[in-house]
Amino acid sequence: MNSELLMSKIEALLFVMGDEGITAKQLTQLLDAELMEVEAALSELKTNYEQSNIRGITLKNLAGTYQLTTKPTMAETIKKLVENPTSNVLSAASLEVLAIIAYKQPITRVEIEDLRGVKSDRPIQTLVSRGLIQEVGRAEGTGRAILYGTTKEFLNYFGLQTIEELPPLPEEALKDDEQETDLFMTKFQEAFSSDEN
Amino acid sequence: MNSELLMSKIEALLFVMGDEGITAKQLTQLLDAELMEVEAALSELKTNYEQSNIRGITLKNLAGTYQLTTKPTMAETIKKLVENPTSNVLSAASLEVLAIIAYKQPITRVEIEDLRGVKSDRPIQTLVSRGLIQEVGRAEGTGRAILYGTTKEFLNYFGLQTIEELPPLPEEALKDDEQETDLFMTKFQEAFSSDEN
Amino acid sequence: MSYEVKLDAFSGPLDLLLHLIHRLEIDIYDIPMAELTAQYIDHIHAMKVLELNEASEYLVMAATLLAIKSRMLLPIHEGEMEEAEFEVEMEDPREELVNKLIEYKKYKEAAIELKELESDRSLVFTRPPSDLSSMVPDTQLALFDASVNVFDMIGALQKILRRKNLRKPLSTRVARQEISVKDQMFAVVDSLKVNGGKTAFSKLFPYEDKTTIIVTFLSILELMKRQVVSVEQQNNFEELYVILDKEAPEDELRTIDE
Repeated sequence: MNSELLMSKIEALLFVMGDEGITAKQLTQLLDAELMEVEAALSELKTNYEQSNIRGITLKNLAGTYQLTTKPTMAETIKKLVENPTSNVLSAASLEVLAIIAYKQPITRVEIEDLRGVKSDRPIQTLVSRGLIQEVGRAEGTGRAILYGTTKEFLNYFGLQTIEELPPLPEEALKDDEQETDLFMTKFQEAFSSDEN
Repeated sequence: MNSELLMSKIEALLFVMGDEGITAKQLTQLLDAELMEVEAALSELKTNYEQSNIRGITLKNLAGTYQLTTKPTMAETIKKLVENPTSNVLSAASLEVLAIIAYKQPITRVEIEDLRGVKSDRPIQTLVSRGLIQEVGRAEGTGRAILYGTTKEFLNYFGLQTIEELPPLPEEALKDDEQETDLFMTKFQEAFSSDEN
Repeated sequence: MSYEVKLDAFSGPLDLLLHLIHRLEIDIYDIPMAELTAQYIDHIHAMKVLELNEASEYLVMAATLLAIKSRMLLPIHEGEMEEAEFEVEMEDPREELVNKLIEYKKYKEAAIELKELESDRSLVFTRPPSDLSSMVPDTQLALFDASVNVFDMIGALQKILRRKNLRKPLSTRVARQEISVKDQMFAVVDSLKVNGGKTAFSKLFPYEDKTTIIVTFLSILELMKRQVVSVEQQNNFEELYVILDKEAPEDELRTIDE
């Protein structure tokens, strides 16, 4: 693969992976390229970001994981985004958390974060303090994590009589993807216990 | 602000906002710049992404907001990350209902069913749960039937900036059709009158 | 004529009629009712698994077609009609159906265009917004726009689902590509050799992720089947031991197709 094409593919992959990032090894598998090629392309990309004045983003290597981030010089600009009440980036996070809780309640923080793929403790806190969600119990097992559910204020806020009035979701949505693996693990364990008897 | 700096700041903001997107107007507020400057910078950024072979990302206007997205040519590479990329496409029935709603909104379920000649409650439910349509009001008269319209997610899902960007309905063809029908009716009447004579 | 017709191939009776009109190369403005009706009825006979509520709609259309057909067959006797009746008879019995078909066809074609847009859009991916919540005071976090409604929540969920689709596979799928059962058979044999040909079953699973554990398990089963290893247990509930029975099984393993 020519190096420009490789760089563009790497940029696209880094971009969609968001804050998770991706390792050079994973890139070699996805791109069917040699590690050396990939590393050369990564380094060239980084130089390109750093040297171009029109780029606001750059490439960061954290513990072997590469990710795109904004340049440190952009910090002031991004701070404005946070301070500006018209930008919806913040309420968007809360709305996502609220939507997950509304449809999957009762649900723990860890499960919410698993679905969203990002830390969610702060949006949860704010939603609790706004009275839209509340603790509705504790999960079984070690840790006894807090289970969250929606409140009467939530219904009030969205003009609903009952939670059943929420428009239904498609059945496959938000289903646990790990079911299949779990099923296998269960069988795996069963097979062993019967072996032992 | 010099235009390179403006472009880099816009790139950083677009990057941070991700699939939430940002409007040109929000950019002017955050960057304390004129709308014309911002629009020029956006257009220059887009040209830069499109013309550079090492870029895997580009700029797109989706549902009225600007977003960074990967280039369509990167699709094959990125789909390697996705388990089953085509599993979520809409069924023919859902697309039909959606087309009717998109062009005739606001519209009631009964009107949709009348047009299609078949019950449509299930596709409507799917479309609501996919976030593509929503209740936009109630029809007057007894029953006060729900009126449906398309959402922002609809625009996003089909890659449109605004609803006006939808391809026009085949009205032209229709006019020809009507003429032909008229012609047909004339001949039909002629046949009858000659019968009469 | 007998051929398989799937119900979900058509999205309703109008769709089926359009299909027949197209296939029979019929002029939509001059439909031969007898032919179309016969074909339509043939088709709904062939559609074996009609769901009850949709079946009724297909049957209503069949009745409509038969009614139109019979009205067209009615002989018109000269002078038998009053003027007023004549006005009514002037209408082509097919007109309403034709208008419906034409109107429906418009949206069916629009749906095809949407399908294309859908497929173009599916080539383009984006990323989740960065998490900036650590930069702001709590009070600002849940500052919803007054117009936020339940449908906005569904929109938010759709975004999560899109991202989740991109997020989940890297850990499972890439990992799956990373090791094959065959590779893992070598790894098991190697670790048995290092441990003098015999090791505790649980020691063969120093892995964190499920996929590797599963692949390792499958590779041990495969090795047992090939009589490269055997498994023994002294007493109930005691540790299982895996024993290497062949000294140099590598050549044999190398011939395995993956």
